Amino acid sequence: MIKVLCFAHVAEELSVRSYTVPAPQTIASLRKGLSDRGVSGAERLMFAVNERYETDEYVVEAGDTVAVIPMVSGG
Amino acid sequence: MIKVLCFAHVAEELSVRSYTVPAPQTIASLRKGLSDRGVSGAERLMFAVNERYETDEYVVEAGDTVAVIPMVSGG
Amino acid sequence: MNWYQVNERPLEPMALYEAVRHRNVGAVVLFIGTVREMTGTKQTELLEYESYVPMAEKMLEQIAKEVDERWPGALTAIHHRIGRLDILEEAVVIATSSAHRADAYEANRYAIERIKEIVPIWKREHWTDGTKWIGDQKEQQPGRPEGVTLK
Amino acid sequence: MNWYQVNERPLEPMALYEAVRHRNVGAVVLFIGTVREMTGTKQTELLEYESYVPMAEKMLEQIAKEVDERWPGALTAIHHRIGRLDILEEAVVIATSSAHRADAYEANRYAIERIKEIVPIWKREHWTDGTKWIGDQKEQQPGRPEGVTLK
Repeated sequence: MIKVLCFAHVAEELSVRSYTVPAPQTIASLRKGLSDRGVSGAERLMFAVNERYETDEYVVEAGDTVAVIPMVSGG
Repeated sequence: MIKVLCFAHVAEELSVRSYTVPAPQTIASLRKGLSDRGVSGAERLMFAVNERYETDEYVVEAGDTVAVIPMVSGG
Repeated sequence: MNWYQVNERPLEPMALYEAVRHRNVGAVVLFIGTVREMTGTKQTELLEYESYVPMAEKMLEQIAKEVDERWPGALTAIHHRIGRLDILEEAVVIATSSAHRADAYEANRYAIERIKEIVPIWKREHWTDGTKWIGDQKEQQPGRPEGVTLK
Repeated sequence: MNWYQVNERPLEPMALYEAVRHRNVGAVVLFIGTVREMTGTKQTELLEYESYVPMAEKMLEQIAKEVDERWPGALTAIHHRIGRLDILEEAVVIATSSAHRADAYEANRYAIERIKEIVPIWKREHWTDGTKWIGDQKEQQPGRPEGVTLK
């Protein structure tokens, strides 16, 4: 399984802070899953695998933790 | 009389912190006086009259205080 | 003191200042971001920050490494606060130091811009007339953090 | 607290920080210039600063006015220390604040550059192999302070 962490507006729209999905999956497929579940602006979300940014073609394996990262707004 | 204040290398070269000269005088004439007394780099000195920068043509009157201002190096 | 820290504790700008000072530093620049009340006619009541903390702290450290590559020898310490912040409270402190002032200023500016690109921290504005999660105004390539080195 | 001050007392960066903060400030930048030991292979033992104090304080206030003209609403407080300073001691603190960070950074940088042009303060380096009054390296028009408005 892959653990997916949600933050900010994504966590609010899904009403969850984390969920799990079967492995392996590409980030593109995780993105599509979020879009299908109604997350707004899914095409602009960033993704980190084990705390490192990765792009759509990256294959997430079992045991990995994926963070869904909306546009950041620190500072 | 005009009171002339000296700082940094000018004070050291003249061995005085201040001196007086007759009024009126232009700043150009004060500059020449400093040059004649052996102050180095007199052509690059700046001058303030009553705490305000003035240029060579300015006429200093009796009772004014002139500061001789070498290139500044604060900060 | 941790040089790269994201948590709920009030920030202490002087602790970061002391961290980046040493005998061959001639210039220290501190940036302190505080919660502002008015933005145009909109009135902020408080800000709420959320973060993916372990990754955010790693990214702060990465920014310091990027600074050192661009301005060799420059030191960078960054603390970001999260949770609920009132008007006037400090949200972020960035301290940079260098032998010469130009590097310390440029490094500091670079650090805040990078925070707004790659550090997983989100701000929710609580205005008098509602709340909203804020996305940074920077133009970004969709789905990809600006300037991030991907393997 | 005086916002523009030149004297022999140790500097307190946080006092200037507190001075320029208020509810509609979002960004404060502090510049702290400290005494550095090594410059290339030259070793500094201490610095000695001298000033024409009343005029220097007026010029600091003038710089703050120039800042406000260029970055409306930005606040500037500046303290410069004089006398003998050891390695690591603070010689100057500049605090600038503004609603947005770009103004606070630019205003601060402007202030330090103007200090090096128009404020009557002189630095004498005491190296391990001698002493020298330092003239700023900036190119200046002979006998005229750069950018000073003359009537």
